[in-house]
Amino acid sequence: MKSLTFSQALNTGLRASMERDSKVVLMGEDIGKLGGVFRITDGLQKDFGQHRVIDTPLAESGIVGTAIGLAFRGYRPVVEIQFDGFVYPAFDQIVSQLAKMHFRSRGNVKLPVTIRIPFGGGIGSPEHHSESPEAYFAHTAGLRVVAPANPQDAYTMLQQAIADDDPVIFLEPKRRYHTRGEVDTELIPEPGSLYRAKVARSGKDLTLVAYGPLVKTALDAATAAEDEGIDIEVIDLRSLSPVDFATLNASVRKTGRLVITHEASRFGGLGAELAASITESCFDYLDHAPVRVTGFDIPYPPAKLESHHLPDLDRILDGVDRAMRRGGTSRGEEG
Amino acid sequence: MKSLTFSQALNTGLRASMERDSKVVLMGEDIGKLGGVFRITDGLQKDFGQHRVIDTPLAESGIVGTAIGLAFRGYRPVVEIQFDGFVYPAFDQIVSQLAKMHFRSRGNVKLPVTIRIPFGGGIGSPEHHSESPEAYFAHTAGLRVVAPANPQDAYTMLQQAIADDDPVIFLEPKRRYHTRGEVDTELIPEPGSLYRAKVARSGKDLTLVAYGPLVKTALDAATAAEDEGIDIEVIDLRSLSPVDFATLNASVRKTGRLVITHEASRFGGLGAELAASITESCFDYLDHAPVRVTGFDIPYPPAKLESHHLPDLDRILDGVDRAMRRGGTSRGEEG
Amino acid sequence: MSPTFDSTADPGPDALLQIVGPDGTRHLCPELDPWVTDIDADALENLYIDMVSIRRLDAEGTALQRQGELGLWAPLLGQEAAQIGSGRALENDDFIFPSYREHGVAYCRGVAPSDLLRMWRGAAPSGWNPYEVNMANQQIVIGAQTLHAAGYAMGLRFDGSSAAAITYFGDGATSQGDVSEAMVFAASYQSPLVFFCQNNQWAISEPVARQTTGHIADRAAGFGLATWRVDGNDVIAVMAATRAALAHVRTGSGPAFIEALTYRMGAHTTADDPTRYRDALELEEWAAKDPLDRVAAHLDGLGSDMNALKVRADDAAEKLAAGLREAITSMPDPEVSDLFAHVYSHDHAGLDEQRDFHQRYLRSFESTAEATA
Amino acid sequence: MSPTFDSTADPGPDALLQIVGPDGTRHLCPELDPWVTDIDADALENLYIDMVSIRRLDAEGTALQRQGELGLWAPLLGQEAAQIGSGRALENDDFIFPSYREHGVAYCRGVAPSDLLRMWRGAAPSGWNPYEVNMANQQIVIGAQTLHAAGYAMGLRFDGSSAAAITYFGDGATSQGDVSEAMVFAASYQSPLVFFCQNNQWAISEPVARQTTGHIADRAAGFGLATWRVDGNDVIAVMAATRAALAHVRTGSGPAFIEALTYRMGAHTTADDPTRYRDALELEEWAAKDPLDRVAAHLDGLGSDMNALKVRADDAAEKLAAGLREAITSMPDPEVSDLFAHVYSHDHAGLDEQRDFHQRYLRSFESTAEATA
Ligand SMILES: Cc1ncc(C[n+]2csc(CCOP(=O)(O)OP(=O)(O)O)c2C)c(N)n1
Ligand SMILES: Cc1ncc(C[n+]2csc(CCOP(=O)(O)OP(=O)(O)O)c2C)c(N)n1
Ligand SMILES: [Mg+2]
Ligand SMILES: [Mg+2]
Repeated sequence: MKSLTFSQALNTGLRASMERDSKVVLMGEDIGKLGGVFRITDGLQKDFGQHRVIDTPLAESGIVGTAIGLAFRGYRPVVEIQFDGFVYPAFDQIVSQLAKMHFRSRGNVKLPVTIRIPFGGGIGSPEHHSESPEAYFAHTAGLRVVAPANPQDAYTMLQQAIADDDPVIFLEPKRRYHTRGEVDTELIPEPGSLYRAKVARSGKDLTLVAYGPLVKTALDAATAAEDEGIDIEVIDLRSLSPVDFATLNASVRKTGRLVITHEASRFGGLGAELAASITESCFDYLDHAPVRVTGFDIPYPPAKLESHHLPDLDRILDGVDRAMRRGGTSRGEEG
Repeated sequence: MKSLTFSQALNTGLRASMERDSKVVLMGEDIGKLGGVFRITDGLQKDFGQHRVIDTPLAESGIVGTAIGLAFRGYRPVVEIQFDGFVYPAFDQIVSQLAKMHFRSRGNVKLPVTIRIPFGGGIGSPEHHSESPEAYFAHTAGLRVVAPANPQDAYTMLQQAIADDDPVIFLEPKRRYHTRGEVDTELIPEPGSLYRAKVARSGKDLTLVAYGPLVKTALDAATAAEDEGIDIEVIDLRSLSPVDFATLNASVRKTGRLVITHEASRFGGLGAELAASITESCFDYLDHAPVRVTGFDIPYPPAKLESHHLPDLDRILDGVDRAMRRGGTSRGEEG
Repeated sequence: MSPTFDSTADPGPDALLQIVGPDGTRHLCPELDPWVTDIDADALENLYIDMVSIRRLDAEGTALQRQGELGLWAPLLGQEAAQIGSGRALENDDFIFPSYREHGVAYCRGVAPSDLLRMWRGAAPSGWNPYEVNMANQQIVIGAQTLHAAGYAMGLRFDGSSAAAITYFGDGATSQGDVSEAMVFAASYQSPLVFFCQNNQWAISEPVARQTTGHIADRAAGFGLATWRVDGNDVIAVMAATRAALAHVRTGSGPAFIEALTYRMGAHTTADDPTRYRDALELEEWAAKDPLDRVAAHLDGLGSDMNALKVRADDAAEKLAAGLREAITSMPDPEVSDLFAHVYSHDHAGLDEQRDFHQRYLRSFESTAEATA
Repeated sequence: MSPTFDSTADPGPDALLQIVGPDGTRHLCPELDPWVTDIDADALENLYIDMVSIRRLDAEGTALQRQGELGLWAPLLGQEAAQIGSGRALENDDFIFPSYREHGVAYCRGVAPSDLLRMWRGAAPSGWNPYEVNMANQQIVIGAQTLHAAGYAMGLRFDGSSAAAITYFGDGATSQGDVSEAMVFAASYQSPLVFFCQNNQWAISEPVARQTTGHIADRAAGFGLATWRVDGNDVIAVMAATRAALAHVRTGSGPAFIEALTYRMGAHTTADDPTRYRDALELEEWAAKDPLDRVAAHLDGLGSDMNALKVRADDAAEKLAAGLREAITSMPDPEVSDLFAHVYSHDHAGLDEQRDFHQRYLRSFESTAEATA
């Protein structure tokens, strides 16, 4: 066990993957000497050389498109997108190429490309630096999408994502980069465990689902709710495509109540899919409609307003109150 | 009243908008002499000239980006994307620029750009010609998204979209282009009606929501269900952002049952949002969880398989049976 | 005072490399001649047979579409020299990233007829196994494949391989950001990649002047690429330029760009009607520059037995066409299960559940059918 | 045998247009001199004051960030001549599409200090009203603004306007597909647009050699643009080139491109640490080419009263800096309601409901507070 920050865990995971498989190459803007703007690739170019840690021209479509070509040639590229808001120029290559090549080639071409995206807000940045684009990718067939929430998962899941033969969008909750945690670098994860959710705290009254940056917030909310006598089960989703509905459904059948939280806009966000699917599977067990506590349907706001946009402990508890039919902010129509 | 095909209605609508406002310009690949690959702009370049109907270089990001610049200068560009699958190279310009400029400029810059996208499948085309990308846009704050389902709406809604000061993604169900219908070209639509859903058929047992290409299929399914004694209310959603939840909720409160159908992939599709939102508003009225009948979570399949992928009358009725608790295909976990 | 946009044609063949002119005359071309010293009459006869064959292949594609056997077809008529000249210049381990119109290049690679037609029939998203023929599947998104080629070529360089990559695309494609970015990446890493632009003068209804005011090859030069601007209807010149470009990139001197001036004699696809946007005169002009006729005229001049050659060529072409027809009649329709196959390379809980659900759904019809039987 | 990628610097200042050298000597420059015959000592003094002012503005930005008043700042240090030379060459009705570093250009436009800082403070997504200053808001997505400029310039042409558009971007931006597409569109419609590339040698930690193997200006020439490659630390040369380019585009001769060679003397932003990736020697070299020093030396040679000038310049700069500080201290924080304002220009049922919901949510705290009070 080592005590590592989230970013150190990623760096260590990258190093382990690169040592294990010489076909693993890293690509991105400023990932070489600089070590990336978040220093996730710190020291790796020095140790593995310029052809394993590849500084690229400033063009995201180019980065993803050439990563596809490298994968075609047998490489296993790990792409860093500098910030979430800069992934969109690569959207076509991700959605029409990366996601579809295996299907197009009838299984002949595998594209084991991992796209690392520091995502989400809370760091006081200007426009385009705090986006939560997960719904776009999760809706895209052919991609897998995961988001670790703690250093151990950062370390383990990143290596699993790199080892996966399918393209994986790997979302890193950037505001948790400095979080420290115990990491077992010897841990050999179970096969398939990359795509399983984890019960981060068990409880019996209500299921609270979060992923990435909000898992910590959700756990804090659960602790706060305890004082009010509400026993919350917190689920760290971990995988956004596929979603581990078996774990979610089991929890909701036990608790009968569901709150989902994410930073991304509510309308058409992942929360909608979770709510809709779980409702379909667990309708007769539900005591209340699933409640979503999310970012608003607005462009990510300026730094001085982001605390209002991001779900926090109070807003999650407000959602919990609604789900428990103990008050909470009334919905317009009824209220 | 005139009898027009869906595509003629669009053409007539474009012409009317161009006559009304000299700032309306059309942009796109092959929209001039050729009149577009679907002939929607047929004859317009001849009548309005090359600076009103602008053939563009082959670059979608360029088309949308320059449309933004033209709008900056006071124009009202109407962009044609040749096929749904070719909108992704423009994704960054749409999501980070078009959608956010009004917010970014604190209301100073309006971008009345309409992006016309022939969307959906059913025409036997190869890859990238049959996509349903609406969820990506509906999830994007700052955009409005609409989809007409019949010639009258094609004619009216297109003019309303062009007249709107916000950017509008205008989705045209390409497999309905040849559908003929009565169009009242004198009709003066109510303000705000662009964003209202329509009860296309009223009924009391179940609410069936569709949009674009599947409205016709939904109406056929309702007719078929009548024989089995099920009285279905069909709602043509028309606007995908904003969604007219007032109309939807009223219907579901009456019927207690909801089936949603779309061609797009199910996971994270618009159906998830409809199901989740309506469940939240109408939980106590629902006799069964909302049911979704959608395309699978796969890349759009080759022509010879598309009939299996696209929701048809039988698959919708299967969903209806499930919602009515009268059978239908069992969900895995229960069955 | 509305501005007009002249769609004047490409500035013309200045500095255009040519070896055999439209009338079959062989010209001296110091820049290219050294690359084709081995192309004697025999070799040229084979190139001729290739060109006749793919012209026949193309006609069969159009015919099969008319007969309803194919959903769509993108004719290569007029571009035979560009495709055979380049295709035959490649080594087996050179890897090709094509667009959708390179049936002739696929033919050079020995792609099976059924694999070639699979996509056009609507039976599969695409055809062959890229690794069996060292050629990626058809690419429909304009320009996207050029970046894959740039990445593959980076890999070749990392591997110290002597192979090269080549990517095909059209004049219209040069406007796409991806194509510019591919040049940036290829130049930045000095990768062994040949960009092969078939400038067939049109992107559906848009003349090349809509995409560029100058020569396409000049644009590539601005990105630091070695460039060749060649008569794309001259099979020897195309072969020479491709060999020269391949040799250039193999030495590690950075990527190369070939602009092959040719003409799309047919429709954009079988769904297109070019009479709506282009002049019959233009077609005639280009017909006079036909890539096959000039080789025939040249071989005739060299004393080849043209009757015998034409018989051989027609035989080869007919055999190819018969193979295509046979491939179509014997091609099984895809299975419903193909919908769910290969979306992922291994299990995906969400999709697996949908697949099972759909199987149960389909079985419910069987049982209904049984019940009512 | 792993290949290495040399990050050798830009090939150097061959064919670089210059009027005043680093030591203040005035050179003959037949290509540019005719464009700046009006720039006498008085005019040059004003340019000097401008440059001193924006250097001060920039220092104040960095200081305010260090003091926690700004969330971030992107220094322009070293790029004063590029921004003042071009900014002062523009007519009022020319429209500017900048990136995020053009504080100097915004200063030329008279953007209010509060509006300039608003975004950097995190108080608003951006600052000013573009129509009041004929300058679009800061653009963060690299290269995206160049397409807006291309579209705006199309509109200028349609309108028969004599105004031009100008867009600013960096050396790194030239790799983005959007920038290439902007050149395609501007050339295709022969639009009155000047592309102004501040090649400051670095894109964060990437040297310009990662983006291109040749001169950036040459790339633009390949797209058919008229190009100028100018010493970007020479304010008169930059002004001359910008005037020449503007004159060119105003005549309807198509778009123009200026590559201004300069250097980012500071960090990429206040969040960056350039010592991790670049050599102190390089910085020294460029310090010797300082844009302000050479004007001072030149004016001194012309007999200007340098002490008086420096006092005037410092006064102006100090006033500007005081204005910035005052703007910060008096800038109100945004209101929660600003979250929902301007997402759309009129009602949107979904968002309106969320706004109302959030208001009710916030009010619930008030009542709780009251209840416990
Ligand atoms: C990104 C994208 N946009 C639009 C299209 C539609 N489209 C198919 S082919 C074509 C023209 C291509 O022209 P060119 O690159 O010259 O190739 P050619 O067809 O002449 O071989 C267009 C616009 C597409 N396939 N992909
Ligand atoms: C599309 C996109 N990708 C990445 C970034 C992150 N980023 C911000 S500035 C920058 C470097 C820009 O370099 P250059 O264009 O030379 O401009 P300079 O900062 O030197 O003025 C990068 C990579 C971005 N803002 N947008
Ligand atoms: Mg073409
Ligand atoms: Mg720079």
